Amino acid sequence: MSILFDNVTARYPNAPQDALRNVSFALPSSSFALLVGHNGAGKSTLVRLMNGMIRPKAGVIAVNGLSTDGIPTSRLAAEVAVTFQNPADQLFAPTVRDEVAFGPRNLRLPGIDDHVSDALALCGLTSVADRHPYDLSLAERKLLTIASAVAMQTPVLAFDEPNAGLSQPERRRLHTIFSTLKARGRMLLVISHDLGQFLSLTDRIIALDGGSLVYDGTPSGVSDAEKILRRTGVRFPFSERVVQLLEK
Amino acid sequence: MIATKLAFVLFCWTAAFALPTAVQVVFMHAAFVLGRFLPLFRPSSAQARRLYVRFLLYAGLLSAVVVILNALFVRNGEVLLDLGIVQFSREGVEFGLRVSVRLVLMSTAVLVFFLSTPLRDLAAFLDSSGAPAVLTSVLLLSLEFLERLPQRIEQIFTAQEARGAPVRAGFAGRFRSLFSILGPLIVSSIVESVERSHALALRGFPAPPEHRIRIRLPLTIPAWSLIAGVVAMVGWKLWESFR
Amino acid sequence: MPTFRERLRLEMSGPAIPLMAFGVAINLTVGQVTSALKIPVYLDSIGTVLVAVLCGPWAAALTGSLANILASSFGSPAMMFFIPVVIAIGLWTAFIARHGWFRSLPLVVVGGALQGIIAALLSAPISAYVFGGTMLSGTDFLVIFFRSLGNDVFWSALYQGLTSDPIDKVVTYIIVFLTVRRLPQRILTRFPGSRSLLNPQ
Amino acid sequence: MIACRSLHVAYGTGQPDVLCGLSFTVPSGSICALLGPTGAGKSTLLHALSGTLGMFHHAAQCSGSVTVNEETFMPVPRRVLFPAVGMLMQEPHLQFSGMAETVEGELKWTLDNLGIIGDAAQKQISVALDRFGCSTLRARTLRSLSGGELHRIAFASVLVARPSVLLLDEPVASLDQNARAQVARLLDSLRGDATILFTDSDPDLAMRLADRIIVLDSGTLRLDGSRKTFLDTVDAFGDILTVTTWPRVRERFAASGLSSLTARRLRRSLGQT
Repeated sequence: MSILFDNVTARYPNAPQDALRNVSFALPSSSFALLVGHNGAGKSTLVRLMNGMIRPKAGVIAVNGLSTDGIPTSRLAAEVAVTFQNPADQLFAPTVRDEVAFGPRNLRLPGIDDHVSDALALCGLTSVADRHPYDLSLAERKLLTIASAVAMQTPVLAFDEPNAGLSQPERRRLHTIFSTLKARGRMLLVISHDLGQFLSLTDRIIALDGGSLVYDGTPSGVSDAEKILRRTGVRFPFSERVVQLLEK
Repeated sequence: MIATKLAFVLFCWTAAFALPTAVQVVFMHAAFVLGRFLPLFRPSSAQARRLYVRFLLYAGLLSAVVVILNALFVRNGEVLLDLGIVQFSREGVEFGLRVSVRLVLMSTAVLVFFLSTPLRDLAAFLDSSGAPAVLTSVLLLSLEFLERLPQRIEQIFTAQEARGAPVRAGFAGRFRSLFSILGPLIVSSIVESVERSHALALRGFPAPPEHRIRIRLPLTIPAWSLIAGVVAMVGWKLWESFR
Repeated sequence: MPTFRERLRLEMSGPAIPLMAFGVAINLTVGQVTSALKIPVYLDSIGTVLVAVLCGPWAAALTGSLANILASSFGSPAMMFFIPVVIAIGLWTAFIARHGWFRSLPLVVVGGALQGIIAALLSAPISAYVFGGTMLSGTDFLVIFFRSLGNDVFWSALYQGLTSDPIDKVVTYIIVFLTVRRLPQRILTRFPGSRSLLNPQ
Repeated sequence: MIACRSLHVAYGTGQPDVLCGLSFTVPSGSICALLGPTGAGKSTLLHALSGTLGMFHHAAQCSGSVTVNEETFMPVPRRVLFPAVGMLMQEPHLQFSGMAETVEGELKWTLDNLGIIGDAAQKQISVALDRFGCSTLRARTLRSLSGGELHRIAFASVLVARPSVLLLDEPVASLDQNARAQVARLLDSLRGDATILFTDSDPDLAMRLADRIIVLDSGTLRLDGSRKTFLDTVDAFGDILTVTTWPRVRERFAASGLSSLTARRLRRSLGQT
């Protein structure tokens, strides 16, 4: 199993209640899971638990069979690459290529140049490889943060709202990136409300509400669980909604 | 009101250099008393009061250390106390006392001013008394960014550590990751400054001079008397040095 | 030749005002980074240096002074006394940046070291005669060490400054240099101080 | 009213044209949507119209002309056209001056730059706050406001200067469902008062609200027409716009085999979204 959560509870220091309460699920490799829930439902807590940024109050988390207990984040980064929403929080290298090479250099991966070129090609950034990251548009900078995670060759990749602020051409590229990664056997966990964009890729939907797991199933089960999912703010693709309405 | 407090700080700073130590001790206690009881000077928030108490401890400790250090290391002059291996000289003690009293008087005056004057009121005072728009806008924007940057730094740490930055490794690793943390902070500040200059210009900032109609605030009597005191002290000091 | 007022107005226009405010905020919060990374440097003039390189001398002097004033309002009034030092940092950095020293790493390192010496020369009398040689901070041990060798308070404070300030300033200069040198033209040209950065190495 | 005549813009000599000879007119009081993918030149056009391009980008190479409120600039305005033109930035932290702590302080800051102070300012602030239904928030600090409230105050702080032209840079880009509905209501309430031009990469808001729709792709106009013409030809833009509406519904409707369909039910379902 690429990711295993076994009855995990987590609480931030001096927080009134648990951010996550006995959550259990397992996600296999070469799969794509969509993590949904309103702000504060515990989505980012779950992601931070995966790479050891936060330590659980109770329960066990295993990434690629390796328990995260006691392992520093910089070591877990070889198993789980996490990409956050705001590119400005991580871009600092003088060129796009150096930026993508930052992760692999920290992990001391062999054959860094190949990984970097492969990641740049996958994300369509080869033509701008030697430009400064801030020469790129915001959408391209988001793809750059994805490329720098891909280059780390980690079995598990987590993305926080990867398609926020992207327009149609970039969304299509994001779709090819994710389907290629999935085909390569990676496990992808994506936080997003946009079911429509990722529907064809999604194997599992995990819905959180108030820190507890309210739905863990395949997308086809979505229509009967609509009331639960609607509470978590999932934005159904327009055409799905109309079709469901017509079929009722 | 704020003008009076500014005049008070100026008065104390001049006294710290112009007047003999004994007189300075009197003003020092005056500054403490004002800070405690006069509503104008009372700390403006619980947090400010805590800072005031913490400062008093710091000032006391610092004065003691200064006096002892100088007493120890100033060799010449009459020896007040001889503990065999360590001697305390009179001149050292006097120098220590003079320095620490001046330090505490000047610091207390500054602290009493700031702890009783919220910075946004200070900015409003500067603005209404015709200070250049650059000064007040940079001060106000600094307060805004001071609130936002600590959280930004947290996010940058999280993002870079998630990419394997050795922030908790040995000294070499931590030193190397210093740039991977400060880099995004500085670059994003530069880029945001450019974006903000657009946003501010689109809402008419900086306003043309004719739009900055300002009324001059009349200085109150206490402010005038303090300034008169400053002039008197400077005059006395100059007269004394020429004699 | 533009008058002093015009040069001042140009130096503090457009993106300079937000950058100065960022400079002040970075000066006061960079300690959070160096303490989290447990690295014994203050880097508390990094904002001043950044503004000096991108905007100009007086913008940098204002950034440094305002940072010290805000620091004293947050409970360490001692910072008020070091305003002359931060003004010197701003003026010196802008001076060498204007002469293209921020275009190559060796010049930046030398500039940083010289800045450290200037800062030490200026802060020595202040810490000696205003603070009696001690600041109740890490650097006190150096002062006590030098005094035990028989130096008086001024020379001890100076020696302490000469050992710790240059390192702090060189690291500060290098970080600003690495961040600024390859910025895209469309961003750099928006800042008054960028002319000296733009001509090729 | 906003108009361009064969407007060319490049970010420096020898650089490729970001805008390649645009000509269009947005009649006064109408709501116009400027649609197109990232890099189509949407924000460059907004910069050109608002005056920030001419004011800040000295190296930019422009030709043609821009007309704002009957005043024509060749090629682009050299300074910001405040207060005639107001612009709402996309990023939330740029929508506020950063120099005011309270709602009233933020609106007063805009008027202060206009030299309007005292009672005149207070009255104008009350009008603006009432207009967006947030007079009760007047004394509140900005930090204490919710996302929706902040958004309404951002609108109010631009419209307090009573601009006759309002430009909005991707106003609904990263908003959730009910925040998007609120923006639609706010824009709708301004119809007729100001000439409104907003950019978006998703046609959803434009199809519900815009009198005119302009589609921009790599700096050239692919459509400049009414909402109806856009709806009829929307299939043609599938490559550059996130088209989630008509064609996909028609295709799914055909696939699901349901024949009779009451128009009212479908319109209600469209209206709901």
